[in-house]
Amino acid sequence: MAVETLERPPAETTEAPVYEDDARIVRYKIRTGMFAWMAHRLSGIAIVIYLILHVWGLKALTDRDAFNALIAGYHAPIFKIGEFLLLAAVAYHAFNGLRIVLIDFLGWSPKQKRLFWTLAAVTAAIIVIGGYPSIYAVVTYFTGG
Amino acid sequence: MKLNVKVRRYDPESGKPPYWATYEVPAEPMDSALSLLLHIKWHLDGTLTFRKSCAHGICGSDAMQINGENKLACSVLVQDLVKGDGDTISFAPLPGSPVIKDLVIDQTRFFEKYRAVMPWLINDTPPPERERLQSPEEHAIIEDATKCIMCGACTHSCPSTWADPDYLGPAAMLKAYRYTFDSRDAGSAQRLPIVDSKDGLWKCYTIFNCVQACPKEIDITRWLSALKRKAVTAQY
Amino acid sequence: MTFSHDIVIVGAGGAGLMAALYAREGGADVAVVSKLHPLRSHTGAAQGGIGAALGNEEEDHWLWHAFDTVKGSDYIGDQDAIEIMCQDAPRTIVELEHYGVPFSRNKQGKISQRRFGGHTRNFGEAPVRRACHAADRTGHTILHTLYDQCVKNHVRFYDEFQVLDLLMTPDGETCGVVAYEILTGEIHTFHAKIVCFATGGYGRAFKTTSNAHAGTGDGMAIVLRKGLPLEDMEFVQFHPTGLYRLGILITEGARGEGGILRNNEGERFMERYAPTVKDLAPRDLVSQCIYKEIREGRGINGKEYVHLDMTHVGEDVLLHKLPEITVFSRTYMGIDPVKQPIPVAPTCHYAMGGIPTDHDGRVERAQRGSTVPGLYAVGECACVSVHGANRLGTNSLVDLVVFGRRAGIRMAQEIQDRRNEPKPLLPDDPQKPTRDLLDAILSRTEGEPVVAVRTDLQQTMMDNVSVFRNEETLTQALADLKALRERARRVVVRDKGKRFNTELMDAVEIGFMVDYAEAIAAGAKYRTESRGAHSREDYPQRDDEHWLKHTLFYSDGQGGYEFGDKKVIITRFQPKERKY
Amino acid sequence: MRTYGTNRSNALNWFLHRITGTFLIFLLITHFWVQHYDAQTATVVAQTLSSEQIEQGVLPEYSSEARAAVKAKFGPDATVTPYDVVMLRLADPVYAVLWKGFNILFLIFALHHGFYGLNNILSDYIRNDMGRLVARVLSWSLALVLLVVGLYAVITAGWTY
Ligand SMILES: Cc1cc2nc3c(=O)[nH]c(=O)nc-3n(C[C@H](O)[C@H](O)[C@H](O)COP(=O)(O)OP(=O)(O)OC[C@H]3O[C@@H](n4cnc5c(N)ncnc54)[C@H](O)[C@@H]3O)c2cc1C
Ligand code: HEM
Ligand code: SF4
Ligand code: F3S
Ligand code: FES
Repeated sequence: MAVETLERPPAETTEAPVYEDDARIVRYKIRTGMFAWMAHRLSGIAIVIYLILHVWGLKALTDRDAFNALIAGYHAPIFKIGEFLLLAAVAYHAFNGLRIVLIDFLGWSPKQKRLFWTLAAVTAAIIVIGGYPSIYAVVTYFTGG
Repeated sequence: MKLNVKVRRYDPESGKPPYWATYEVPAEPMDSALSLLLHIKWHLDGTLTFRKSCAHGICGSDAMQINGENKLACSVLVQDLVKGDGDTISFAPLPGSPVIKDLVIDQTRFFEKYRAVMPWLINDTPPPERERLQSPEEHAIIEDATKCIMCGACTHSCPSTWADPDYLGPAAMLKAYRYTFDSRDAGSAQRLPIVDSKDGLWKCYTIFNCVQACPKEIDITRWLSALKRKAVTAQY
Repeated sequence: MTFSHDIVIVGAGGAGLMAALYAREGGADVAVVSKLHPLRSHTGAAQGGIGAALGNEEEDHWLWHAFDTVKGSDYIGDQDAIEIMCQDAPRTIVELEHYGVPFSRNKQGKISQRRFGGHTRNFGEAPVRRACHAADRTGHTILHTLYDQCVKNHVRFYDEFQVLDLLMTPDGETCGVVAYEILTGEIHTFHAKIVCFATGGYGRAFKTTSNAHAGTGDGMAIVLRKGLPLEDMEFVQFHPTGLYRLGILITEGARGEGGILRNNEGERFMERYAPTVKDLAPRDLVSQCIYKEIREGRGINGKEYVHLDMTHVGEDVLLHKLPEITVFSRTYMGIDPVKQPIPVAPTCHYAMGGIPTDHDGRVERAQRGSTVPGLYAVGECACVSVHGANRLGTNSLVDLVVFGRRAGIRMAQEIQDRRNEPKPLLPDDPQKPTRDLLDAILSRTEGEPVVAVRTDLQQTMMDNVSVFRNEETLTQALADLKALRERARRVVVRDKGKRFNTELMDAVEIGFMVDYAEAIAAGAKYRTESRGAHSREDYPQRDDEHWLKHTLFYSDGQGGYEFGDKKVIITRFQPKERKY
Repeated sequence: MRTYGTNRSNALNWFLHRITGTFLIFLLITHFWVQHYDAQTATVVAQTLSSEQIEQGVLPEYSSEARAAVKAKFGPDATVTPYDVVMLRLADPVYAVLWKGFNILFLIFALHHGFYGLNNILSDYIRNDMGRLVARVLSWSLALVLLVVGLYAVITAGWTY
């Protein structure tokens, strides 16, 4: 004989809430976690775009001249800078991805801030060392060395 | 000292769009942020509206955005917000829910999500004569999560909720954790499918804004990760 | 709008939710109307524990618990009710555990228990571990678990609806309430067979209090305005250890875990006043002792506080058993209790008095048995009376859950019995008095703001009606209240809108506050003895010959009032001198 | 009241996303090393060409190791273009299979990981179910096209040398 109160008209409030389209992105103080995520998301998108172009470019692999021309194109200064940015994006994305995996799989959440700074340092080192050739090439090109 | 208190005001009845109002409020370093609002309400402008009750961080009424971050107004002191005389403190409603008036938000959706995760102990075996036993170790697994006061600071600080209002959000899923990992609970089979869905766990991108905002210093992400692992292993 | 339910429960704290849950499980259609969202209720603030003779840690017996409660009440608690409470407590707490309350556990996996003021073994021999707890957030975990269960059982919640009036038929039968929906500013009628008040305490009438801003005693005032009495209002509990100036509570559990009170000489002064239980003496005594120390110049730095010393109990205990109060001290006082003593002073904490009820929560209009049809009250706003002149720590939560449960079961039964009867008819235009009241406030443009009246009310209550009282201060208080009543009727609000107008509700609440403050002051003046928390300097002795009775306060709402008496029920424990 | 969480489990996809991510770290390191830094096999060298040079068909200069290796493989007259350096790796049948296997794996992982991630983002910011469906279909179609293109390129590479 229990009464089903759920069948009565809704009454949390008599005024039904209206959900305007709330802002999707909100101004909020940026701390490590949110920075890490924003950068991860942006780098992820950047790499996907690169991936699309890159795989599309692979079509040239079947044609000697086309492939050579493609690679030559990659040696323009603008592409050298792009190459560096790609490295930075990938290195950051990879290491932050690792951080996320460690947090989710090994429960390292209490150490997340330390983890962030440690991996940031490693990432910076890799970007500097790995990116040196590209930067060197661009710099010598512009300084006419 | 004297502070400039900036408050995000909005009264839909007035037909005016939201605006920032600034009040000059006397304050001591050890005053809570809530006492600034009370001063305005009582002495400067009675129309300023916000929720409050316990005044010491246990009822969860007065979560709001203070200086750009979600906090409980009664649990944060002036000295932790400003350096000195003439500085500015800003108050805005929690972001990501409709505003009813000034700092008061509509929490209907927040509590709908709470209800969605079956936030109660599920155990159909007849209870024993006395209490169900639970070792201190088993209790420790959920203790942190039981501190939650449902203030909403976390869910409204999560960029994933701002982007997708249907995301269950940290507060609701922490409740799911609290019951799923309770050694007395036998409801995983019912509760996990709810959090293991497009609205659930997988929209947590370990952003940690929730942990940063939580006035009870609950390591929410840690418990959500545990719930994620449980959801994954439950698939096999 | 008119909402119709079998049972309408006003207030969603521990008492309201407990009643709702059991009434719902008994099959009734239950609505809970609360001015705060249920989880914001002040039950969430209860820290230290809930007492029950579970005997998980050491031998214990419900009769010992009953004895302690009777003695704590200074022999004015009704012993039949106390026996029911202490006998029912263990099973009720086990039920709470089954509902999922995450109690702290001992090594055997049972509910952990600790010492608390006034709780003793074998009729007063030594402190006993009786307070079941969840660290120092016992009330919070109970409140949340009960809410979870109510949601599960589809109890209907009307959140942020403030009840302003009780509806009765001309024959004095309860038929509903009138509530103001804070979100929309609309007035609604709730039509019901049974109304149950669970609106909590009134601490906000005092300047220093551990109670929430919402603790404005609305339920008591509403009932009083209907010509019904309030019982034993003179007994106001001051908790000994509120944070200095703020009044935020430091649970008695702190002393249960070994904390010591010291004066400016570093002396453990409670040893002098209560040699057996020392710092774990009941609250009335400790608060009075603290005030005596302060008056005799032994307050710290000549100020009005003493020290609660936790430095010897160790960081481990503080962080694991008393985490919340450790955080409070750090946040609000900038003090680390591991290293420094905490500045504390008595703070207004609990209403022993309230709406008189029987063991099942049924409200009585005069003598025992004179129940008001369809009206119930439970929790702090009610007076069963199990706390008498002084409540023991942990006994309030027990009161809420035991009598909340009993009322819930009883209400469901009553609905069953009356299922073929229609609801009593609503009066014509039931909302009129409420609408008039609100319109009067909203249309006023000249007058004082609410805060002026409230501040003066809190000040006079604090100065004249707190731990020590005498003829002179009480006369002063009553005179002040007379003036305040007039002022409260002329307050003006700036917010004239309909939407979430909390200022308007503040203005209504100040009217309530004056009404029950008068009951407190008048009751204190009437009772010319000292008993429990009621300490008259001009009548320092307990006077069983004249005053071993309850007082019932009736008011005409215009400053005129009268008293009735009610017998105290004594079963096993004859009144004795109270020594600790 | 809206109902939440009524869809089927997403746990496996989420888990795979992390697994592919973790594998990608190793795959990427190898990929980058071979393409950029290994003196013998790097198709990409740290040399910048101006646009005129590119128009004139100038090709980057390879390291002496790379040149020696190409000449050793394809005879002393062989020119050393990026294409030849790639083919160097594919000429040895054993290595060719290994490299092709590697690249196929890399391709699949990167595409799954990248497009799953992209879908996450899209479903965050697109709120209606129809929009989400359209975005999902479009993005996975693109992924499929890329998979075909990529597989074709990787598998057929070296056949015509
Ligand atoms: C800081 C503190 C610590 C405590 N610690 C302990 C302890 O350790 N052990 C113990 O036993 N006791 C303790 N107590 C006492 C105990 O917590 C309270 O007595 C008890 O919680 C009161 O519960 P309640 O359900 O009666 O009221 P509350 O929990 O106060 O709830 C009142 C409800 O009524 C509603 N309400 C009020 N007015 C209206 C209205 N006009 N219309 C609609 N709704 C209304 C409110 O919204 C609220 O939901 C403590 C009290 C305090 C203040
Ligand atoms: C190098 C090793 C990589 C690792 C360890 C890695 C790890 C991760 C992880 C763990 C996520 C999930 C983030 C989240 O859900 O919060 C992620 C997201 C993503 N990854 Fe990767 N990834 C790697 C490489 C790549 C590559 C090569 C691409 C591009 C093709 C890519 C594109 C993306 C995209 C688009 C997202 C979605 C971002 C988001 O949801 O915010 N990742 N990555
Ligand atoms: S988890 Fe923390 S922030 Fe979130 S609702 Fe609970 S207490 Fe508030
Ligand atoms: S901020 Fe949001 S994304 Fe996860 S870690 Fe917290 S819920
Ligand atoms: S007022 Fe209760 S949490 Fe701040």
